[in-house]
Amino acid sequence: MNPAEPTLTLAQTLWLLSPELVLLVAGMLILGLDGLRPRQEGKRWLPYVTLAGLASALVATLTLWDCNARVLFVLSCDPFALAIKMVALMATGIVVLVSDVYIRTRSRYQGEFYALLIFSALAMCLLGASTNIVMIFLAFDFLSITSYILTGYLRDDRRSTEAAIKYFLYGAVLSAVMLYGMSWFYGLTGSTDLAEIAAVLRETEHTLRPLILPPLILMAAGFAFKVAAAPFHQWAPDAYEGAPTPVTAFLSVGPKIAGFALILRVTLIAFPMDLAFVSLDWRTVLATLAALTMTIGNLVALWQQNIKRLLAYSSIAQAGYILIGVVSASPRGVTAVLLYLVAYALTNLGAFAAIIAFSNRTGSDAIDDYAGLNRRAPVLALVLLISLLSLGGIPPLAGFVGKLYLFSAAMEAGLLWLAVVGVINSVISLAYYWKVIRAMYIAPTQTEERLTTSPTLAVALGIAGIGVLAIGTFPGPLLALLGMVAQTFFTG
Amino acid sequence: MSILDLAWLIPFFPFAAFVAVSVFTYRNRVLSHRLVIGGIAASFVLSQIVFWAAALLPVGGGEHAFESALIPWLPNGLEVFSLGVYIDPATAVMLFMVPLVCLMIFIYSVGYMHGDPRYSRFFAYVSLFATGMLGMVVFNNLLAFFIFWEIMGTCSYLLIGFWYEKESAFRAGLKAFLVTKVGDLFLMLGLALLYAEVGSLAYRDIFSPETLEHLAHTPFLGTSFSMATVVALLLFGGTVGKSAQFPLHVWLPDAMEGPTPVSALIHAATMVSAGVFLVVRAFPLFAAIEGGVQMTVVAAIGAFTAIFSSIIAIAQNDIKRVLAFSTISQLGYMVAALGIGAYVAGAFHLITHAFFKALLFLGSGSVIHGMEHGHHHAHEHGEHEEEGEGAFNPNDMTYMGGLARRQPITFWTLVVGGLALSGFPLITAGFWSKDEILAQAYELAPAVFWVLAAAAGLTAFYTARMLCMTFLGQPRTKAAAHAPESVPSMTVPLIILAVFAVGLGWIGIPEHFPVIGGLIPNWFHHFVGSTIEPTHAPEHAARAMGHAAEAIHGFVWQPLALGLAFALGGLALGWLVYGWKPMQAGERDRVEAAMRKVWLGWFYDAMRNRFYFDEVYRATFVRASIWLASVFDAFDYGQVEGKHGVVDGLVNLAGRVGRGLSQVSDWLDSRIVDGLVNLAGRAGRSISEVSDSFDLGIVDGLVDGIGDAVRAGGRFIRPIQTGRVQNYLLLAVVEVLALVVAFFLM
Amino acid sequence: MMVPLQWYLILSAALFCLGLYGALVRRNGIAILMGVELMLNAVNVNLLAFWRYTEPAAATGQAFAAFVYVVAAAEVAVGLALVVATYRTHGTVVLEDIDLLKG
Amino acid sequence: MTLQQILFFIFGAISLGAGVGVVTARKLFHAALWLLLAFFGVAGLYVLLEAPFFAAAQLFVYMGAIGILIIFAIMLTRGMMRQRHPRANRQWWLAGILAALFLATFVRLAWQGPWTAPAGPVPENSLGLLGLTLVDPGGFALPFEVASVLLVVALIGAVTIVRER
Repeated sequence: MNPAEPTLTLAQTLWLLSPELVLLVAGMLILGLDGLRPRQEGKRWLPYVTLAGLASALVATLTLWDCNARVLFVLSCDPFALAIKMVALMATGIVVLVSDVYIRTRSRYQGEFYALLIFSALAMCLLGASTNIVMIFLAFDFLSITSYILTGYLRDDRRSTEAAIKYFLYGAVLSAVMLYGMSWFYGLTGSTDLAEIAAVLRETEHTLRPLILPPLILMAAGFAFKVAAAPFHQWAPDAYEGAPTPVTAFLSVGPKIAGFALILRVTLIAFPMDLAFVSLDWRTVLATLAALTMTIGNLVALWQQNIKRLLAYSSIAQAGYILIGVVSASPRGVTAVLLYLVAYALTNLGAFAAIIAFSNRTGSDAIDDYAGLNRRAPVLALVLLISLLSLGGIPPLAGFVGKLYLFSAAMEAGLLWLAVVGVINSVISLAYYWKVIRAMYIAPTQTEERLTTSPTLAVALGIAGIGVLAIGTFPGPLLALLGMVAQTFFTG
Repeated sequence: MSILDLAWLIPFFPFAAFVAVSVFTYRNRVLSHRLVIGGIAASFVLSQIVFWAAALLPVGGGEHAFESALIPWLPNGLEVFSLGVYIDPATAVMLFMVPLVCLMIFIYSVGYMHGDPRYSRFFAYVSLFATGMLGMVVFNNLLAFFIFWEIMGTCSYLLIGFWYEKESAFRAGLKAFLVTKVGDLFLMLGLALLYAEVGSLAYRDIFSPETLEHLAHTPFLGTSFSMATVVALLLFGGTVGKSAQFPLHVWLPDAMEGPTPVSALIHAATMVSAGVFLVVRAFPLFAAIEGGVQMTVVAAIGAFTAIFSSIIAIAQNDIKRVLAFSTISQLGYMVAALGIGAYVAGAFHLITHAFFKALLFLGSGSVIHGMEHGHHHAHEHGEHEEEGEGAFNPNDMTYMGGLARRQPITFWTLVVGGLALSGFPLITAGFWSKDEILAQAYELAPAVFWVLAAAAGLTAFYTARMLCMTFLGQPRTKAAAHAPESVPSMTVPLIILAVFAVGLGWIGIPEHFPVIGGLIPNWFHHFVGSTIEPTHAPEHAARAMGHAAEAIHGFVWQPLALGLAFALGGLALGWLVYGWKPMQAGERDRVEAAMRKVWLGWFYDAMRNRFYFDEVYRATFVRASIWLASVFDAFDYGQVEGKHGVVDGLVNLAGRVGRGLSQVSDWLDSRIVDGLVNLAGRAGRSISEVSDSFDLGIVDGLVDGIGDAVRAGGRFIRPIQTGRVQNYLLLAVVEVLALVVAFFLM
Repeated sequence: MMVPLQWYLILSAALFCLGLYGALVRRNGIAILMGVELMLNAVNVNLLAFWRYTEPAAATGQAFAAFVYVVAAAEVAVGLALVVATYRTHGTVVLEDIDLLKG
Repeated sequence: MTLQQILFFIFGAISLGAGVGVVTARKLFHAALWLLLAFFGVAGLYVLLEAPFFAAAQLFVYMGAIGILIIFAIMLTRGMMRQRHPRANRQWWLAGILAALFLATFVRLAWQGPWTAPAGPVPENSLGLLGLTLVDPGGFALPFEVASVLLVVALIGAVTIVRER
């Protein structure tokens, strides 16, 4: 309890919570509407209601833009949190677009699916704004639980249930480990508030330093699990491969956005760099994990034949790049992380939209089956091409600008070796992205049959493709904006 | 608003043509090539206007670089830095050369690519390439430079592998892509470091005296090197890759798998010189520290590349490979010139070389085209060749001979180009540019001078050999006997380029040259020399440049005489060996015969095999990366058959890694040592067998052969990504504990 | 004299490690879940002990523990649902035999 | 040794002993019963810690709800119960070593900690304070709401996955 802060009125509080409240109402509304008409065929309106809910939440977020306040002592309503909310909401919106046909043709329970997506978005919004360990762990497990259910959503599909049970067991154990670490943290510092923890750590650094590290590592393991960073990444390829593809798209983007927001906030608020153990030990370990994550992800991706699995390893590697920015822990590092998150979300969702469009028509995820896609669906192939090249960091696409920023942030922080590892890795990654591109554009094709794309998927493909190109060729305004957002942690 | 404000349209026209062709008109061949040629013609006209405006008007005319800000692009701190046009003399002369050469080569391609099934696609690619080259030249910051540089790289890859049905072409494309990427990697690091340090990549900011001063005095991460040195060396890494300098030269000869116009345009005249242009552009940075190690490195690599590749060129029989090594060697010349501080001379040679090398390539394309037609003609008439017919190679000079009579225009234009390449005195452009480099080298760095002079002699020799083998004597095959002259769309560009190969030198005649010096002002030197204004460069850089300038104010006869002796001597010797009594069919190469007689056969083998660089790279880097990938795969690849726990997995993994390590050391013993031994010529044969057995290649290993490698990996490695979640959890606990231990130890 | 705090902490660590061991070695999915429950109980013992010994006048530790209850209940519900679903599709809940997805 | 300490040992022994039973019992059903006993032991510890609310909650939530859920699940997957499988997989000994190392780490931490004697008595209205904290805007009102949403969502999800078609 902290009575020193200015008290907000109920109306003010509700206003600051409006994005979350809108999502909550939207989720409940969808469940209700879905329940009212149980046997209606198709339920084609569901995705649009979902999108409307997400859009309202986005509008609510936008109206809050200038805020910088604490809400009910556990959340922060600052530009960083709002930016994360926007990215999360937009990413979830694209996931809704790509889910439409896929879920309609494969599951009977559509209402719950979209409601769960909305609740996931809610959990991500909360996670990105939490400033209290209790709130962090609740939002963390909230997001985990919706993710487990979504992964196992095709309950009659062997792969889907298997992916879900593995993801669940790995997640349950890791979250128990994280909680155990948090309980020690509470015991050692006597607080659950990040800012207060920082104050306590500053006062008692010498006595606490040897004690705080094991709990810290337990917590870090939980965070690393959330963003699928090596060496706590092993659940990811299995879960990504088995999950329904739109859910894979969501898993590869959503938890990473929220997870990195969480990692940044905890790192920058609770463990400020002026603490010796943070700037020495903590940074070294994070940097090592970043290098390990990139390298493992990329090298193993070289061997994959299934495109979902390939992208799973690719997204592990991408988490490694993002960690570079976290390690830098500077305004430029935070800007770079935010930029890369936006670029990565658009790029990866574009790639998954293409994969879903392909598998909706052909039922296959094998890279070999992408042969001749250029002839069968030129636009689809083009978006996938742009996405893969952007993931590989080829200019002038979004991924390139993001990488350049990350690497220069690392250099600014004196981590030249990490930047070198990053650059080498991005070259290695071209080899496996290239494998897909070659199949689409060069490999001989068995069939010339045209592939059509549903309207919702086409919209998703368009948004992603244009977004990636736009950010890559004209990143100025976005970067300026994110640069301001990054100041959240560095002023005052 | 100045006309220069419109310079951004120069790369835009080819880009518009690229979009139009690839989206709309790709089914219509004629319309496609008209659009593309129209696009480059428009760029040509506009860039001529810009060039003359820059050369004649006060704005941009040497005194001050012209810069226009177009759009806010990247924030730099809290400000936004703009993408704009940047025109200075170095840009202007590039704008004079690039669109002109592009235009000639596009016109030539209409004839050369006639009948190709992917005709429109070819034109779309070359148009995109022109966008990349021109965009790289006109914009005002290094980030745009890098983006267009990468676009060129991609086009180069696509065009080398244009006939991708041919395995060798496909591989060559990929090799070029990967090898130049190694260079780009350094370049990108350089950019990131520069950006981190300066906070901007705009030329105006990074080459300002204050910034250079700052970079020169900031030590790099506590080492004794300054930031300027490290950034310059990293940028130079990009040059080494793009301009095919030793040791990343291996991709360029293979790049000749592409269609000949592509070789002429990208791999001789324009793209490969982009690396040199990068050094010209960033010259203030290179010169920011007096006697900096970076300049020494540049000069050493350039000079070594120049001599090294001209030695290789002597032993090649493929006409395009001779030219490819010649290109590498000439690029080495330019780089060496820059390295000794003679950046005007380097830029001058860049421009003249572009013209005569494009001419030589196009001429060789005309010869090859003729040989192919002659071959078909001979077949239609049932006149079968004798043995070895299956391996007919239209590029092989030993199959040629006597073409002077069959292809007179090609012959005479090629002679002009060849003389320019050898530096034939007074009348050729190559003479003036090479002479300027030699003259300055003589003053500034005698060691470099002697290396370059020797390289000039070798150049003249292999040029004479090439011309004699191709054109003189009697036809050595039926194909050569029936080769027709090429169509006008091919020969007219040859003639135009030949005019430039002669005339262009006159704009750069040193003022103190005997007799004709001063008749025509040394316009080039005045113009380009003002790119870097002494007042804007740091003091010692200005001094270095002033020193270079002094060198040519007074005339020194020794370098001229020595250069002439080497050039004419090389030509004469070449003619004596190959032209006096032309080669007969089936005769052994005369240099080879001579060298074998004096027990130097092993050295000739090494020359012909390009000193085994490809083999050594394949046996080291490629092999190592495949091995590394398979080791890392151990952490995640699963091939579960029996019921093995992670324990077994770990134990086995240790065994595998150990075995892998021992294999590496074995292989180091057997392959590398063998390789070195072979280089010494003691076991000339075995390495090629070894390399055959290791011929996984970059392609197979990293991209194509994934399947093979997976199988090999599966045999190698026990699974860890087993599919069993409890194994994963166990590893997670291991990792947590490992981190705890690591922390406690720290 | 009261029980020293260390005793509780050590007891909770032991309980946690027992749970962890169970989660790592039991073959049945439900048994693994039981291990996780033991781990969560250990967390709560830790939290309440810390609360009692460092700030009994406040309620932070108690509230934290209450939320752990909620999350544990939610996790068990979802986990058991997934175990049952897996049993339906795979015909087994032995985790070692569920390894369709790997590599 | 005071009564409190004796009680601590009794309840501690119950929970740890039952815990060992949970991870070693051959039959799943027996493991579930051991688990209930372990919960009971922990509830006793809560009484010792003067947190009677949690002792009660332990009995109701864990032993009542979670225990029953687990037993239901065991019955739903009954096919498994009769098979004679080894209890543990092949990595058991390595897992044991790791768990022991883990234990050692945290035991060491517990010994080294700067712990002092209890900070004071638990106030009379401890339960009331907890209740207030959970709904007070200055405490954990928002997490409390989120927790309720979380429970609802988890139940909806669980039902979606297992309900009959």
